[in-house]
Amino acid sequence: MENNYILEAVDVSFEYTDGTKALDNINMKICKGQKTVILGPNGAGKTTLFLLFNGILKPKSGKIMFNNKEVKYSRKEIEKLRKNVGIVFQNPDIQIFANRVYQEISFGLMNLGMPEDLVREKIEKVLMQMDITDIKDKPTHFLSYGQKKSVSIADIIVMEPEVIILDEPTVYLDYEHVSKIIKTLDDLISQGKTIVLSTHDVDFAYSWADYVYLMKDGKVIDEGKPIDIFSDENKIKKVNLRRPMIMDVFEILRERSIVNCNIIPKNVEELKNCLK
Amino acid sequence: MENNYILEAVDVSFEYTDGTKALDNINMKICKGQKTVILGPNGAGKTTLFLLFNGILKPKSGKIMFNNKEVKYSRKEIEKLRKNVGIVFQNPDIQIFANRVYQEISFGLMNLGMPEDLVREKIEKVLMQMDITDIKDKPTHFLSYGQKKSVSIADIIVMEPEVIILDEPTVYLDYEHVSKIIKTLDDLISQGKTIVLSTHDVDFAYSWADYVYLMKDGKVIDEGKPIDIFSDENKIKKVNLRRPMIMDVFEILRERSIVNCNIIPKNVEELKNCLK
Amino acid sequence: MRKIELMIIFMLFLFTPEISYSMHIMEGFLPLKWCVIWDLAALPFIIVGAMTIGKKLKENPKLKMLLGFAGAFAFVLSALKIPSVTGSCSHPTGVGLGAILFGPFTMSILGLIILLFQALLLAHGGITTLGANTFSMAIVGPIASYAIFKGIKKVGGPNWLAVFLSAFLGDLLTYVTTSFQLAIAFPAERGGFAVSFLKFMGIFAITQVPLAISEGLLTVLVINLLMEY
Amino acid sequence: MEIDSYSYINRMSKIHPVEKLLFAIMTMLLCFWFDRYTNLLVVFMMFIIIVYIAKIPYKVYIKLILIPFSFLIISVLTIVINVLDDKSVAIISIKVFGAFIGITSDGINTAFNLTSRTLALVSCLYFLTLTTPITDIVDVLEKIKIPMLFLELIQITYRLIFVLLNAAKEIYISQDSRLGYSKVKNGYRSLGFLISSLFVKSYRDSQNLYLALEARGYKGDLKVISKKQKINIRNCVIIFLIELILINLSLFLRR
Repeated sequence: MENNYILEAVDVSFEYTDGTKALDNINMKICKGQKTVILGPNGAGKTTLFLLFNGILKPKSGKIMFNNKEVKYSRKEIEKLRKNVGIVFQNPDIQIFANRVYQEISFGLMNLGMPEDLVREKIEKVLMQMDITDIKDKPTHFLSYGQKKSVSIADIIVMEPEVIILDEPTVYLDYEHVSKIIKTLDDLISQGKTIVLSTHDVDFAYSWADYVYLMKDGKVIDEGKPIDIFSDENKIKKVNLRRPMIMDVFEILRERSIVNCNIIPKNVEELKNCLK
Repeated sequence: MENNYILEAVDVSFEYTDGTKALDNINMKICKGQKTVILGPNGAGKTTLFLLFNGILKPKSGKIMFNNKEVKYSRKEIEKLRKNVGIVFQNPDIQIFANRVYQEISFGLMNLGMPEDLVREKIEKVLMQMDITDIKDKPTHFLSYGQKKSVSIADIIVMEPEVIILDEPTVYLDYEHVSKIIKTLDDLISQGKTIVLSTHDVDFAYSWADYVYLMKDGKVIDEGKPIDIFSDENKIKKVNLRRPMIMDVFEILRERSIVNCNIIPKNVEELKNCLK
Repeated sequence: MRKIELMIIFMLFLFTPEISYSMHIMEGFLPLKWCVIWDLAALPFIIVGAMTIGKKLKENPKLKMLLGFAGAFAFVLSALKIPSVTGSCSHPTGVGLGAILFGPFTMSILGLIILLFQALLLAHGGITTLGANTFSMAIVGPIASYAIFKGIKKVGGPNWLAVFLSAFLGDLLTYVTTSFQLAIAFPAERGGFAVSFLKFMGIFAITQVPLAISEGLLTVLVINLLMEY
Repeated sequence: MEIDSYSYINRMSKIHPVEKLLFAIMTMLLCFWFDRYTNLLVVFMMFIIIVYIAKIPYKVYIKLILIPFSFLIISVLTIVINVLDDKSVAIISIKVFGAFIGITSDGINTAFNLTSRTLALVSCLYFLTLTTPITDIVDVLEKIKIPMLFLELIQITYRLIFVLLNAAKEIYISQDSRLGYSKVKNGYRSLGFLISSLFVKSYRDSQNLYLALEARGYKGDLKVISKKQKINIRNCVIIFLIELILINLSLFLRR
């Protein structure tokens, strides 16, 4: 039976060589073309899971499926997986290693052995897309944090992966950069790409995600549509999260019968339309 | 004339030896016992300002005042300033240098030449206060990021400074750690300490601060009570910030005349009390 | 039958894991007498190194942190794996790179600290052989590397060649010193020191020359990237 | 870095470092003098202490003890395999280009002595490193008046090794996820990037660390409070007894 899952973790467990159990029987299905958000405290195993999705780590038990096929960890398959599942890591300060922006973005394509002309073309395109053409010849260590973040995202999308995974993409950024990044992500979705991201920002997760996973201590605690997940206060308390503010507001308004919606609004705009 | 300012920057300019102008005629007055929040994009000069407040850097022009007296940069005065103005740096990995938590926290006190018994006593107290007694003998390289952050804060408050400056204290942390840190800060305020911190989180700044400074490109763009600052959309757009969500909500409720407050609420709780 | 045995022994040389660490003389291998002799031989260089650092520290107090980072950097470097020409993996020694970046006398102290940590944390080298290893890896290697680098620059040689030869020959001279140390402690039953020295040199020629080439190439790459800054 | 992790969590980590250092160093020095059988006994004794008292998993210990084996095998063989004048003295020999290459019974003897001594000393070193955290060793070095500069460098280096190791790991993973190590040629380029950026980051971080220390009143000495611990006399007596037994055994075996 064909389905719409592009990436799956089936009964995946993983532990590091020092014996720390990082993931404990994880099941996760990432729908093609959707926005999946993973929430959970530090140390919940999110980053480990991402490394498994990209083939950097191999599950101790269970399997990773890409496009409904089990990943077999041959050299060729791993290469294919890494080309198709890109990870933007959390801290661009550490992740960026080349001296020049251009050099940095070309890294993945050069590793694929692409001819230089094509590499140039693709880089120009991604620079436009991310609106960072002005910094392409700059030394990376002169960039602001926000610019570095943009470069680290360009690093990945230039390789045109099917799935783009982002580890805490909005942290430590000012509002302007956050909105720019969210716009980029929305563009990618409209191009048919799949996005998985982890965040601590419940307000953002609630308003943006199509589907949410809650993780803690290497386990999936819960999953579902954002409204269902965040409606249940017990569940989100378990992973040390709070409710999105908009839900809190909605609730007090509903108590007073000021709003007349059946569906909880996702953002202030939707809330406005709910008012009687 | 006596006033209530514990720390002031008067017409302070600063440039680094390589010629980068970091601060341009800054004026800032930090009220004793208050919670001052500095908002602004990366590279606005916040960190440079903090280093000036602590006497690590010396202004190129202008002066730093501590307790209404101009800092004279004699050896003794600098020592006094550093004892009384503590900085918690953003990245705990670059602040923690010792190999065990207990030793790490002792560093500042040992520099003050305090007798060992007293040092031990003070460390025990701060360990309790920060709720990290269980990790006191742990090697620092085994700590999680959140634990390192707690240790880096303990490093400073153990010295019992009058003013505690924190550079982006909540970044990269999950909700549980953030609430713990905010609780610690509130405790310090109730003990009469003064707190200055920088952050990107407008919702937090709005709900928590007594006074807000907006900085950009080494200048103070604006200052005032949070309500006044965040009410003016033009001002906060200038520093790439958005309005706090609670203000957005309040505005649409006010348009419909659902609320009857004169003062904009700081959080959902206050909003509730505003409803007619 | 015998030929097969010899083949097996030869194969062992080529395929033993972690082979690049094999130039660290392991704990307990040298007789006590030679441990002490090499400790004493290394001591004057360490003292000169400490005095050099002490003098620099007075001028620039920030140097202490920088040296800490430099030591940690060199340690981490030696824990990385280079894909070797022969297909197996090896670890860079950082002798050439360190000498070019920090100077030979600073490297004697840094080298000593790195060797201490390698012995304590990674079980490469040892405590009783610390003096001998310091002498070959933190004294002879860096001084040779530095002299070669400066020498080639002085006669107007291209930078890449100076860097390559400095790292390559620095590595090789380290192995030669180690061979010397082993040979003089264990002279051959027939032919004494000279034969033993040739035997050890032969072994190192097989195992270490490809690694020295790899490291030479890598060092050129790194120095080129650093010059862009 | 398994050794480092175990040094903090093993069952003997709380024992006073002076006792462990005393035991390790005394035994090490004696191993140079012991006969081969006593040395093998030391190997066995250390195995028992490390695995059954300190509770280091035996699989971990065996894996660790195999690390220096490549050096041991290569060097011992290099020493004992010689060109021989005639075949008669050899136990094993082969003819290569008209000369005999082989091992004599003296050679076997040397190999046995050398191997047993080396393994005994390595066991002692492992005992020390697996049971004693570096921080404790530094505390002891401080008490015996090793120059402060050297100790401070050891302490900062030790702390920063973990900071940089983490950074190196993160860069490596980020490169690997972009196929940076899929071919040997890619590998060289990636490693060049990794090392150069690690160097630049190290430099920058060292400047920032200095600022952070200065902000806490750093005046040139990295003073921290030392750990309070008492030496256990009973343990010291046991250590001396063990050494005495070993010495007597070796004397007996020599007769």
